[in-house]
Amino acid sequence: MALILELAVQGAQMILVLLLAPLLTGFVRKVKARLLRRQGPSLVQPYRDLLRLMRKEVVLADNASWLFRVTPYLIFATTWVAAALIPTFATGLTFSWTADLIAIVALLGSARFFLALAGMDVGTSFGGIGSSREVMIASLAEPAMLLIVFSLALVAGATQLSTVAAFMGSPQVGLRVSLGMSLIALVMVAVAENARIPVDNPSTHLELTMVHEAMVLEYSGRHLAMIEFAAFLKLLLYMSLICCVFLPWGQATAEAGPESLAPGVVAYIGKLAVCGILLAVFETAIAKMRVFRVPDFLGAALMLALLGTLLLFVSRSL
Amino acid sequence: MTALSLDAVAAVLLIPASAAALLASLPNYRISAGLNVGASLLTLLAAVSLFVTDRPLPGQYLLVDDLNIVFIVLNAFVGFTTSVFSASYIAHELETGRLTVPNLRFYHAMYQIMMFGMNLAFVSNNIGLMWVAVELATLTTVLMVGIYRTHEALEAAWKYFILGSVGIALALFGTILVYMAAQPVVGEGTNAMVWTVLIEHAARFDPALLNVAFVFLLLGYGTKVGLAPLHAWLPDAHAEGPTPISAVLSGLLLNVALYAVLRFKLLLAASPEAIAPGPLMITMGLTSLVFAAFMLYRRRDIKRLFAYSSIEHMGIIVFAFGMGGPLANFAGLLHMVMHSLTKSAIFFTVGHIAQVKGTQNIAEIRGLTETHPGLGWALVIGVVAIAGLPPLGIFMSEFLVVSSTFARHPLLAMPLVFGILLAFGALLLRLTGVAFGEPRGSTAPAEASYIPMYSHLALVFAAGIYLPPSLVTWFQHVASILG
Amino acid sequence: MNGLTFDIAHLLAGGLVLVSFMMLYQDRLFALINVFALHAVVLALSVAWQAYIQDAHHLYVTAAIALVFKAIVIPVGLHRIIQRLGIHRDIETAVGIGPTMLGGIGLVALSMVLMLRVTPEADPLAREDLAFALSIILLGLLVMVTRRNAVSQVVGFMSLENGLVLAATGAKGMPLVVEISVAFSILIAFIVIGVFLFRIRERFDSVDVGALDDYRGEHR
Amino acid sequence: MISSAAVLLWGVAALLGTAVLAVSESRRSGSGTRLIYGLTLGISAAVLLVLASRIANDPVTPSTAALPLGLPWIGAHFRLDALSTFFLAVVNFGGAMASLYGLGYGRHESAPHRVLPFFPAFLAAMNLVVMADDAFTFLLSWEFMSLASWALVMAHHREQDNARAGYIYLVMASFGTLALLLAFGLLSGPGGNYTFEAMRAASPTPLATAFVLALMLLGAGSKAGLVPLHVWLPLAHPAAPSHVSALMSGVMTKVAVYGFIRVIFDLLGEPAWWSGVVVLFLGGLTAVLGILYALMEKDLKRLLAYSTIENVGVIFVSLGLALAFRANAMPSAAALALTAALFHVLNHSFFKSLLFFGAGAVLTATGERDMEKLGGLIHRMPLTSFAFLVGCVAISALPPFNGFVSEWLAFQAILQSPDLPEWGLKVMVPAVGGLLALSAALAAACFVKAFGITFLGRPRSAAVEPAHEVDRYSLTAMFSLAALCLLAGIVPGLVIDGLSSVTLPLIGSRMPVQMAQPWLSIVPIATSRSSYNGLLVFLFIAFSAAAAAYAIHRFASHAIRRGPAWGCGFADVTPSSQYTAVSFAQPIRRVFGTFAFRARETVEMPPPGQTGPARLDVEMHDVIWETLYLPIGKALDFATDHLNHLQFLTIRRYLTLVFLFLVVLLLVLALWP
Repeated sequence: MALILELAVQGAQMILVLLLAPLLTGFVRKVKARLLRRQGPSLVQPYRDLLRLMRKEVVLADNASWLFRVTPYLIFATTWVAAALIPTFATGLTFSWTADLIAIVALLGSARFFLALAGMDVGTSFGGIGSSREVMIASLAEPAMLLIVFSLALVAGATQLSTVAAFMGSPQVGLRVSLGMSLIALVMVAVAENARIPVDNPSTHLELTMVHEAMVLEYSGRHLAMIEFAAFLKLLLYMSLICCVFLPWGQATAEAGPESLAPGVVAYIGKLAVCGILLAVFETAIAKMRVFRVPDFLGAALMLALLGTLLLFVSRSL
Repeated sequence: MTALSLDAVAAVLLIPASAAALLASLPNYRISAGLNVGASLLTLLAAVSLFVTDRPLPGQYLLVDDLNIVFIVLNAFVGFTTSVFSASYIAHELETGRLTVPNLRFYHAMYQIMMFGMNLAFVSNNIGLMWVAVELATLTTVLMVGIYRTHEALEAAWKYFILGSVGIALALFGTILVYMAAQPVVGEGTNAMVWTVLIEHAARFDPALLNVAFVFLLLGYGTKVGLAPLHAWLPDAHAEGPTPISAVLSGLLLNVALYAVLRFKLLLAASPEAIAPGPLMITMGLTSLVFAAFMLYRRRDIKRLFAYSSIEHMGIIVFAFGMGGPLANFAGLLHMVMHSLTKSAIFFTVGHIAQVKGTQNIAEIRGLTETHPGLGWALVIGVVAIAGLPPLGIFMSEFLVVSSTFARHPLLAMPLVFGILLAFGALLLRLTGVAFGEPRGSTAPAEASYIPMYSHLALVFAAGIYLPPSLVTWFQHVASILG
Repeated sequence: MNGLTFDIAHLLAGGLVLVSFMMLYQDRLFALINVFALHAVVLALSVAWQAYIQDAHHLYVTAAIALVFKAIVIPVGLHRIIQRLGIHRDIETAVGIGPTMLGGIGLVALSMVLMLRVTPEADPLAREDLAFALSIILLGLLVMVTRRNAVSQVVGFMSLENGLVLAATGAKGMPLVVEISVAFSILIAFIVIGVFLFRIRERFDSVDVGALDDYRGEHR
Repeated sequence: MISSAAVLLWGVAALLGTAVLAVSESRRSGSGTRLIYGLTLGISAAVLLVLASRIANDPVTPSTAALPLGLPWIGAHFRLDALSTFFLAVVNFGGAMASLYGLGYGRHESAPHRVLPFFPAFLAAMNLVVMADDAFTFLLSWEFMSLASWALVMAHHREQDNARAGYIYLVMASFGTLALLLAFGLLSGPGGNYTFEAMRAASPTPLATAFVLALMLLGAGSKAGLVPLHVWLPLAHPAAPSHVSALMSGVMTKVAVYGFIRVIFDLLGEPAWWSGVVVLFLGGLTAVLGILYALMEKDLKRLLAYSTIENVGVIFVSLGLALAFRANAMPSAAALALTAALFHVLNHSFFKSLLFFGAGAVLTATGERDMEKLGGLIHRMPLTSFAFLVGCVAISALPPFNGFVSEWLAFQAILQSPDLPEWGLKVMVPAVGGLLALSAALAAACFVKAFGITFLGRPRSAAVEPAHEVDRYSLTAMFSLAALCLLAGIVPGLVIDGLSSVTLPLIGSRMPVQMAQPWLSIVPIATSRSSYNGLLVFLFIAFSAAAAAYAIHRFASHAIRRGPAWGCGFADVTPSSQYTAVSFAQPIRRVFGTFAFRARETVEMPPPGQTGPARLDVEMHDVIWETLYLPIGKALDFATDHLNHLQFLTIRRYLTLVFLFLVVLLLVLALWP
């Protein structure tokens, strides 16, 4: 019985992230439009886009290989799994011990790996641009992310997200400089990973500045749908990660039982909304930077994370 | 029984001597070449028989003990293989007209006289006699080095002769000094020059005299060992003489001189107040090693290259004996034997290579393993062996020398390792040039006798893997004698 | 032994050293050879004296060898060679005469110091002899080192051998093997050198070693 | 009952026999090749069976054997304990795979008589190194291993580069051997106790311990390719035939690691805490620099060789952690770190062999190693490219493949480090963790480049046109390796439990039993802290991908239209407009190149309106080579030039030398007290 319930909860979370992801993106877009005093597309526009793309035929480049066609599903699958493994509204899910934070980062890494390959498959210069820049950004973002993981793990004594969340929720965590640093670093990494302004502009199609869009330039129809969906999921994933680690309140715990689930969901959606608004404001406030300023941006994140970790190492010994 | 073994000793001396006389009278070079081989073989058999027959008591002039049997047998063996090699070598020299038939008559006679001299040096129990023998061997080699009568050959022989005779003189003075030191203790007359007597009473000899004597002996015989800075004659003599002589020089004559040095080292070690010979030998050894290693890099003549490598290895051997102690002495002996075998094998190979390619210039020899696999791979194995790579014999001795030295005097091991590595780099550099790469020069098939070189290399290989216990105990015993 | 015999032996040995010094400042080949002849004569005398005081008769043989070969045969032979080869008659020195002499004095001092450390119970005459012999040897080497002509080098070498003979005869009761060997080696030396001179004569215009050095095995 | 060590010795003997046989067989290229590689395959497989039985029954209790060879008064000792069993398994599995691959690949060999005799000898030597139980046997086999591999590097000796590579390789190798020789000299002491038992028993002074560590880093490090002793590796490994390159990169470097572990963890006894710092620093440096070099490389095989350097760095980082923990009496953490290192050894031997096999396949198909001339091979060699892709994913440490597991374990070990007391370690460890993460990310970038440029896109030269799929032997080898990469990734618990028998004797501790965990997940310390389940991750990905695909094909349109690629309005016809290996690496070069390679880019733009081509020049320096190795060469030249005058003195001058030497010695005597 309990097992079934847990499985149900796990399943519910997987479905939930699937459902929420486009909505979140729609919400961010809406808020941005509002901030610019535009009407903006409706909240459900992303769903419509996905469906439309599904229905369209796929135009494949002449020398696109099997890899090109498999990639969208792989990306979608890995991102989805990663997203499903993050405690969103409830901690201590059945399969939460399947992968810790490092593994989740690595999962996203494999998604990126295949996306970059797909960008190079067709053999146009734009795919190349996108892939090479993407791996450059990743080569800085991933270490930063892992250092953040280190400092979290050092505070919570675990890389297991449920444990981390539980610990961060508990009073003994207190207020720490290093945590602040890792929060900032995490936000910067999230921005870079999700190809948001100022690192990249999801809505641009100006070839020389785009990174993510350049890689998926050749995709169309259902393949593009998969990739877009993966992108939505990724945004959601990072937001829920930030929420789970830094605003861990109101999450339902395994022992709290089913009745605590509903408030958990509500709290979760609330947190997402807050983050979405913040993101929108942030993006409207600043301008996109040149591609080769990105390393400095991420380098700063890396340094912050490393500093945070070092501070922790030192403070642990005091 | 004793009579028999006396005969064995006598045979070791008489066979070469009589063969020399016979060869001098024989005009036909083919017969004399064969006779040369035969005589050397007989000498070898006689030498081996020294093992089985029990030894004669040390007389006033002759002595057979554990130490010199090793040298004698090695000497006879390499002498034999070299004679086999030279038989096939000189034939080609005649064709190319570098040598004439009378030359060969002289050559063969000298060869046997030289063997006689070296054997005599080994078995002599009398330091005066030993001196005479060493000089005899030296002078014969001088004449053989000059045999081609080219400018270079003459000049090399001249250089060898002048430096050699100075060495002669210094060694003689050293010998006289030893006599002077012995005379008050032992009393006048021949006894004061008899080795076995000397070593008994060495403790009571005048240390100051012994010190001076050792300096002169070390310089005198060290000149023939080819220790830097007394080495100058060695490279040219190796490079310009006939290759069999180069092989004998590197493989044997250096050992003869080394043997003499060792004898006197023992004498000095037996006298407590005298200076310790070790440091001096260690210094000279290291100097020769490092110096030769540096010199290897700039060589253009392949025979001169390996001549310098001989200097390097003599340096290692002298260093090992200078270090002393059972391990180092064992290593020194082993290294000496291995070096003789390997280096003579290398010279056999090089001789044929030079004949095939018509040049000794390294730059003009390329890709031997393509054009002449037999010679090329022999050279590769030989150089690999001489560079101290396993699984060949020299690796074992270098292993022992280096590790024991580092355990005892780490600072001494540094220059040793440095020199070895330096020499390795140079030899390998030349080897890659000569044995590999785009073939260059004549590709005519070589009419070479592969047996001598490959038999040597096989021995070296076997020794690198497995040393028969009897030999080991023998060497250990000798090492303990050497203190 | 009484003082007189000792003094005579001392005198002769010292004279030998003196003659070695004379060799150092010769600048003509003939003069050098003549001085060498003198050297040999003095050597013969001292050897003979040694033979007398040790009454070791075999030493007379050595004295005779020294006299005949070194004082007569070899100088004459060298004269011949010089004329035959038309070698220019003056000696090219590598180091100036003056410094050479100074060096020579230093060498003599060195050999004295070395030999005087020998424990005195060794027969004093022997010690003196050794000291002188060592200095003669070193001086001979010095001649070889500071002279450029082959002939003068040969001469220097032979004076070195003289030193050896002196030492050998000074050594009481040293068996005949030594003298023979010395004579033997000198003989060999001379023959071989002669052979070489001829071969070299065939090919070069002088026996100046410098000319040979142009035919070094490896050319720069 | 014959001891398993003795059995393995028979295997070695068989290999050597094969080598001798090969000398005659190699002339008949076709059948000879098949015979020799068949034999080596059989022998390695047999040895693997012996090892398997040993692992199954009792891997811990050592089995020894001795032969009356080698140093006479010591003899040749061989010992088979858990550690050597593990490494023997690695060696022989690599050997078996290389032989299998060689069955097909060897047929294209131009000079079989220069490969066949040395291949079995090489295998035999590596086996001997791992089994050796006394210093002499160890060093003899070690140097023999170098020698055999050198001969294989020189197989195609007509190319100048190969000759140079061989030269540098063997010089560096014997430098390393001399360093090891000195280390053993210290361990054995003046008595000359060269057996490992005696060394275990002996307790060296702290100073000696420090020296031994330094010498081992020089000796084993130079063989493993530790920066800055790595210079020979990217020259030598690619020069050999590809299956040999696979052996050298995938296995020989591991033998070097074995040597390091054997001496430092087994023979030397308690390490000082700072030894961990040194090893960590070198490892981190090696990892990052190695992968950066690889990124800048455009020769496929050299890229792989450089990535080998990176992986060696990763291994040494874990070893350094193990040392640090061991020095501070944290056995469980030390066991974790050591397990991570050994696991990575295994993984790297898998995927590096696989990748080199793939490179070899490309080489045989196109005759090109230069990626700038390749491209689009995925259409012509689909199977090879699939196997190669698996290798790339695995080596990029991406789940659910094996590469990720070992890196994950290493990170877990790093997370244990805050309890370390020393400040040096406190500062060093997180920094090294950052370096490790950086190298992992860069590795992903590097292999995106390797695969993308070689197999994807459009052909960049005519060399690709004739390319076709390789023979079945090669494919079998590649696919079995690929399968193992996945297998070790999804059931890592099996491997970890196997490794516990190795760490137990060395560290005195082990990781918790993994196979007992539910759902085959692995747990370094405790589930609450961290756990990973490759199997489930794999299943989830498979499931969700399948679900998505099903949904799509159920509900979405199936229409597909092929058309020209969209070039944003600029229809480019020439493949040369694609990104090349160099241009792909350009952004990363911009970021790291300036300090790692002193890279400088100069762009010459034609003035506006003119149609002349623009020029982009990139100038890069191999900093280590130029600052460390060139000066040595210069110094050598200088010294030899000046000493060489001594060959050209006149006789009189030589006499002067003798004379002066005599006088000096006499003076010394005169002044002697």
